[in-house]
Amino acid sequence: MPLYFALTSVSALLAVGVYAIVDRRNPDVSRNVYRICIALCGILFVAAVMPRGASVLSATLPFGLPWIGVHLRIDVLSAFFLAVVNLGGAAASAYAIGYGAHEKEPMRVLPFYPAFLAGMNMVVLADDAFSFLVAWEFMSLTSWALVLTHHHDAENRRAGFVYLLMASFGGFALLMAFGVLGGAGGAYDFASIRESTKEGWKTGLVLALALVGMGSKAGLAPLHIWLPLAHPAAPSHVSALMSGVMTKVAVYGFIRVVFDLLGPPAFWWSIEPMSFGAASALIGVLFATIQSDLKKLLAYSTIENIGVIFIALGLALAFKANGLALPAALAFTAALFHVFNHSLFKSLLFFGAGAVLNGCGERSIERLGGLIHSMPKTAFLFLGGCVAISALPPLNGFVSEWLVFQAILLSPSLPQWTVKLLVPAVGVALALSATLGAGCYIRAYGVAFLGRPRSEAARTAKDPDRWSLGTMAALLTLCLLAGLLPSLVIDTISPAARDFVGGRMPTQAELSWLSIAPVAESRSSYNGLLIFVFILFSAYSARWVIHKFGSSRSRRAPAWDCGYIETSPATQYTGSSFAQPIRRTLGIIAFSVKERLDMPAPGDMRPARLSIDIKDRIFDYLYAPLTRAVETCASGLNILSLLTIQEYLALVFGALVFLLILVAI
Amino acid sequence: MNFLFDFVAQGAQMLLVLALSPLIIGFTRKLKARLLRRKGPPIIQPWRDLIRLLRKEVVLAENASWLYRSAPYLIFAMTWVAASLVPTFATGLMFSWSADLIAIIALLGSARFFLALAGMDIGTSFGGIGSSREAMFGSLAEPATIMIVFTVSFVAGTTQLSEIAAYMAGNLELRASVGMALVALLIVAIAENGRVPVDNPATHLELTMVHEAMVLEYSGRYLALIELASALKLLLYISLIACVFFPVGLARHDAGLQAMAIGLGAYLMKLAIGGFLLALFETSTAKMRVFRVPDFLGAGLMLGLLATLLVFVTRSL
Amino acid sequence: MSSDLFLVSNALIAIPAVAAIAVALVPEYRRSAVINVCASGATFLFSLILLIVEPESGGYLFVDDLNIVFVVLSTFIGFTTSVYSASYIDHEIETGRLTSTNVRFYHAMYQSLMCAMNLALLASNIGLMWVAVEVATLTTVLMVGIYRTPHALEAAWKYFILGSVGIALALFGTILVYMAAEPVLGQGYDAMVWKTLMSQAPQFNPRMLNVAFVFLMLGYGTKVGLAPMHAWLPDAHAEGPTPISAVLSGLLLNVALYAVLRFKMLLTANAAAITPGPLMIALGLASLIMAAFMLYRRTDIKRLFAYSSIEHMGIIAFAFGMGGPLANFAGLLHMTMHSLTKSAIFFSVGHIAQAKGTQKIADIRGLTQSQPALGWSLVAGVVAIIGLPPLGIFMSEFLVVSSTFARQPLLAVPLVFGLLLAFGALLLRLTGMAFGAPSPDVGEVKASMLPLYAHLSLVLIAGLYLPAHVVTWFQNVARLLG
Amino acid sequence: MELLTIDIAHVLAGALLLTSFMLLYQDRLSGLINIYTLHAVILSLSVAWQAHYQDAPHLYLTAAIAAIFKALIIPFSLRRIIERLRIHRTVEVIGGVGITMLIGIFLVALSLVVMLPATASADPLAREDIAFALAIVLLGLLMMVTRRNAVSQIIGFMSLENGLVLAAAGANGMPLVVEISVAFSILIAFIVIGIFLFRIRERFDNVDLFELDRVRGGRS
Repeated sequence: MPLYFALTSVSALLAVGVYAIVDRRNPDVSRNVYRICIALCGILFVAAVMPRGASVLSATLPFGLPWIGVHLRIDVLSAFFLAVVNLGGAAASAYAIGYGAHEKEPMRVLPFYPAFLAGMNMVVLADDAFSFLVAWEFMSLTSWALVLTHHHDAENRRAGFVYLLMASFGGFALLMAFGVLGGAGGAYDFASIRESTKEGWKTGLVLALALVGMGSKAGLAPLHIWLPLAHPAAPSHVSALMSGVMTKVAVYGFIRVVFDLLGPPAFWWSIEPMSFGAASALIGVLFATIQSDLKKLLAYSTIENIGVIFIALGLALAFKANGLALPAALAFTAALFHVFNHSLFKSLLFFGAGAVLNGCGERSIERLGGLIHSMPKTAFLFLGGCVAISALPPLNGFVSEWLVFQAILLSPSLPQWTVKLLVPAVGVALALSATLGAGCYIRAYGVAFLGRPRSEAARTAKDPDRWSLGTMAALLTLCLLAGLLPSLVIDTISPAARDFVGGRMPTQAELSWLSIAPVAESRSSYNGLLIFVFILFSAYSARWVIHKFGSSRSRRAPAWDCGYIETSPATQYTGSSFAQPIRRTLGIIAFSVKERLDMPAPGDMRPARLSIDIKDRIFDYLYAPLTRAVETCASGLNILSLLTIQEYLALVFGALVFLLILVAI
Repeated sequence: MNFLFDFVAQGAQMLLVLALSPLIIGFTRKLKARLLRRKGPPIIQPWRDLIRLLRKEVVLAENASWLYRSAPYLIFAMTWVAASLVPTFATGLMFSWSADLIAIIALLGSARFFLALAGMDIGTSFGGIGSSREAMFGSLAEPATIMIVFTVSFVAGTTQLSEIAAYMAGNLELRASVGMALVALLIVAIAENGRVPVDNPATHLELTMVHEAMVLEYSGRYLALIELASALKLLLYISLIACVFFPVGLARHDAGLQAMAIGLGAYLMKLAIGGFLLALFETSTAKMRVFRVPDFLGAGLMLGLLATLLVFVTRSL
Repeated sequence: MSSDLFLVSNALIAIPAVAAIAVALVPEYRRSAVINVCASGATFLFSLILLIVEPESGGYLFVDDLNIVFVVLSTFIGFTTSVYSASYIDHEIETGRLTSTNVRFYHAMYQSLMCAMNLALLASNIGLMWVAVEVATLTTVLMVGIYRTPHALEAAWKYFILGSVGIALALFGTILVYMAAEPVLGQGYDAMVWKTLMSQAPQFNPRMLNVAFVFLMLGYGTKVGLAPMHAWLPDAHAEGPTPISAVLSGLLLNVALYAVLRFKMLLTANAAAITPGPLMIALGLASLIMAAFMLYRRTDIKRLFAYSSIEHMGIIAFAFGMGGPLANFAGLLHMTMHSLTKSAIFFSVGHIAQAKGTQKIADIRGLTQSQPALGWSLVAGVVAIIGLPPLGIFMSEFLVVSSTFARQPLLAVPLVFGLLLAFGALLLRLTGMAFGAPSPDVGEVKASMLPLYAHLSLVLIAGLYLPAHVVTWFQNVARLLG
Repeated sequence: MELLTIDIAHVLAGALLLTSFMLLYQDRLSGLINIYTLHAVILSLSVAWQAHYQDAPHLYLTAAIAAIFKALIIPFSLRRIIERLRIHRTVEVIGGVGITMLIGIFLVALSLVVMLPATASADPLAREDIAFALAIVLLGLLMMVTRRNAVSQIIGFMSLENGLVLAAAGANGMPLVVEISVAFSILIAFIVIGIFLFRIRERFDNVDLFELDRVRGGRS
């Protein structure tokens, strides 16, 4: 039953896209579209969470690949991801009701937006390789169109190009993976793939291909190159969808293939996801730390979080391979929990960025500042998002990271030395990325929202409309709830863990005081609610005591600042100067920085300049050579189009003679 | 009855750490002065300062925001909660299970987060300097701490401080890994509390300061809260080291008053020793350049990782 | 039964022939355009009858599942193209690029081309097929040269020389096939008729067949546009009138491919002869990768898509070379989809070139803004041709790549490499042409978008849903191809 | 008697091959046309001989077509053309005749190697015919590759088609279809070429294909 709900609403989403084209003259078409999208996402969300008669629902439609048809299926995993997708979808649509009003060319968004939602839902519902890939590529295609919304900007056009190219690269990788899985007979429905037996080399191949394919969509380093270009290019609510939701769909794909279709894992499967995950986490956070473009920064931090998720998945694989059901379940749960969390706070942050963008028409934090005064509500909500994503208690980001750490702490029970020694290293990367992430968001928030406005626009900015604020508030509330009552989330995820890694964490609801204990209370436990209450209690008691016995008087005066009198806001610490220490100490890992200081001689009146140019190593050493190679080959072969007729004849002649010789021998 | 007792014990610990933290500061100052052949202020002096600050009115910069004003309370509260979750004289207190070691570290992290933000709120260059340096130190120190947690919990098989303490007390043995972890933790503690050689709590020389730069604009009760918070942090680290590596005399939560009294005595002893060592160290070293600090902390991180790996070695042998 | 079918299939050849003469006599170009459309439409309708009636062969014509696929496809595209060409030609006359005499000649040639192609597809014996292909070549040569600009003449000349060499090679191959068959089937017609050839193939002299296949592959391969015999194709596409580009890509290449397939079947039937697969795979891959690289340096929009035609012919040849039910099915599907899509693209390209007054890619920018309908349909067409769902080509590429990778992983690698290369090139050009700040229009075009939409919607539908009997029909053909 | 017939056919085919070599060698256009005429005559003779040998009357018809069209009309009109274009005295520069000859020899060898084993079963006359025919086809192609002048390219092409006719004639009892198609195609081909030459005449000073290539003004 839920499946049919889901199907009808997906097709309804497609229909909405058509409606947008038909009704384009109507001034409030965009409101209508987004309203309907909210409703449909709502239905889909309900369909996902509504109790299902059987744990697995499936159906087959007579479309798609003729002799296979479109297989659809909802099991615990796809239900979870359906929920995530449509939660994000509904939020984005609600936000867009207000935000979309500012769109100059709405017709470049409206037809594709619902289609994009439909595509993501279809990926999660699909149960055969063909429809999975169709939905997958359809998702890429529609989001590509959305990335090109502001196509006048050459930067965005490039972003769109790189994005779709990488997407199709990943698509081909998946295609080949499914080719191996489906076999020469072409049995592409997941059911028969599950049954089929796979030899060793094939599993390795499929694993690598799946990692490449899904990773390129999720933004796993070094395939992340497109993500920081494409995500910021789109309108903010779409960026939120792409960063918060689409990457999760990719994670879903990875889980589906590796944990489900590929059969029982071997321990070495875990190595690739873990190492690439760690790399992405570090690279992502380091680049995020040096970004001055708010949306780019968020995009890079998405890469970091994806890294975290893949680390957890890798752990789950390692444990599962060794039949350690409980730790596997812990790691798996951590991964899904982080998926859920990241979809929440990344959407929230992108909405905030969108609000800033609309408020001041400015994406670079270097020209912002003091927004906490001009747009207080947004500032508060954005702060919440920052705390959540920086993995600080008592919000939700911390819980999932904490679970990952707990999983890592169980790694000594792994027999294989490679993994045993790899895990702590991964742990360092994880810890580093977490703390660097915090630093990165201190910088982002501090420069953009605190201090004094660096531009007129920042000074006169206004809070966005009620819809946008409402959406952000709702998301923040969810973050808080997930942080305070993690046990509920964990217990919802447990069935998925049971089905996919063959074990489940102890039911958290049974623990006293709503606290969570991954393994046993004697080993480790955490109680967000209690901590939260403690903090509030002590903060307020302190305040009460001080106001009662101490003074509560205060007066305003110019800032002291060690007695320096500085008038211009330009004297504030900028984003790049904030990032300097990290750039110098840790930057070397990911990028090469050149700082040039041009200091005028004494008496010379011109200002001194510090110019920094940062190079992305991965791009320089991996992608640039590739493009160069293609270019050279292209220009080399281009001679073929400039030959004379008898040279062409000579080609034919040569081919003929060659083949005749072949035949003769 | 039992419940009530636990509750009281927990409350007592909260108040205890609150009361002791300024004293440990005063104690170290006193010792340092003595080591320098000065008389030095009385041990109680920090409390006096705090109380005076609390009585003063606050001077706020013009563009200070609500964040700036609420940050001190948050920072204080978070640090206090964290500090009161570390076993001091007794393990397994009522709420000790509500946060394990990782969570405690993360709580300190949140405190740092808000402190750094508060530093940037006024929009002065010093605040920025302080915050950015704090962010960098933090991003190196916390991983090191996490590594130490790994080591300890690989050994003890838990991240609950009470359990760790119990384990350590239970089987005393010398482990290379644990030793390294201790050294790493010392390094981290020094950095996190902004002591010499990383930062000098006594100086206000602009370009060298980190912590002081962030709180430059604070005054009155806000300053008091922040000072108190940093004092609590110092205390927290000392008692953390004490309870993990020297869990001598720690009482169990159901061990009864007498055991607790012993535990308290032992705890005070440890504090005294810790303070003394700290003073000794600080007087015998000079502050290092800011950009050498990362190497210092990096050493801590490396030690932590090494310790973690060595655990396996000792395990496997 | 057989007789009326015989009548139908005759009609497929007779209608265009008569129409050709009629058009040649009618002076006024609009009327001749109308006749052109009507005749093509009628032919298409008759070809539909072939679908319904159980195919049987008689006389010099021969009908089975294989060539019905081709006949229906080519007559359909012939019909839509004639509709399109009517509006296109109007514009050409207004701008004075063509005179009405030219147009008369053009229409006559168009119909005789239709006639020749149907004959080639339906011919029951290899000699007749050869003659038909030859005629088709000559007519297209004349149409390519119709603008009489130096470029057009050069293109036509190049096409003519390379084409006739190819034809000559094909004839030699045909003779060799006869000589291989003659000892078994005795002298006379039997040794040239498909039916008997196929039935007796196992006894033929294998070495003779091998040599014959080399010649046939190269000869007809020239017309298919496989590398290294492709040189005529881009120029012919770029310099001729756009409807002809559409017909070339959509039909003529298929007809030549049909010939190749027939002889492939002949060889596969003979166990002792070489398996033709590897040769086709090699040529296919060569064309694919060569064309993919060539795409990057194109500055002329029609040449761009001409090279993409080479690329897709490469893919199709590859698929048929792989053989087996999946790959063959994929090949047929890909051929159909490519014909529809590519002609659709050329439809839009023609109007775009007329609107912007140039074929230079660099001077075509921001179409989706200045010419939304044309621009978006170009986007749709290119998205289809680079093999993105939900459009039809994705399905065939899915089947080709996945089945190949399952059987011959090493072969799939260059295939995917080429596909990606082409993807990148076309996407790059598309981004430049469809988006960004628009370049000025020289004149508005009253384009008939109907054929364009018809093709694109067919491709879309096929990408999501193939009717059951089409599938079974394709599967029969795939089985036929072995 | 039997042997004699074979020998004569053999000699004729050989002569045809030899003339192909002469075509390769000849660098003056008018001379080229003369040799082509010779080529056509020998072709018609050998076809006629085939007709006699297979006693297949329709081959006489083919021989006649060859004689009339190729030996008379085509050379005649070609001369007209080259005079009209004022290129009848031009001498082409053919790079490395020696090498071309060597390649030619190699091609003949190749065609023998390919054909003789392939046609092991067929009767001896057909075997030689087809082998020689293949050689002539290849040589014609070679000529097209080596020549730059349009007229000589056409001649190369036609010598190639002569090879085809020889092959067709050699194939025992091959139905009329083929001969007709060949003649037919040659006819049309020739007309088209004529048209083209005129068109090209309008546009260019001579028929040298380099001119055509120069047209390709930097466009691709």
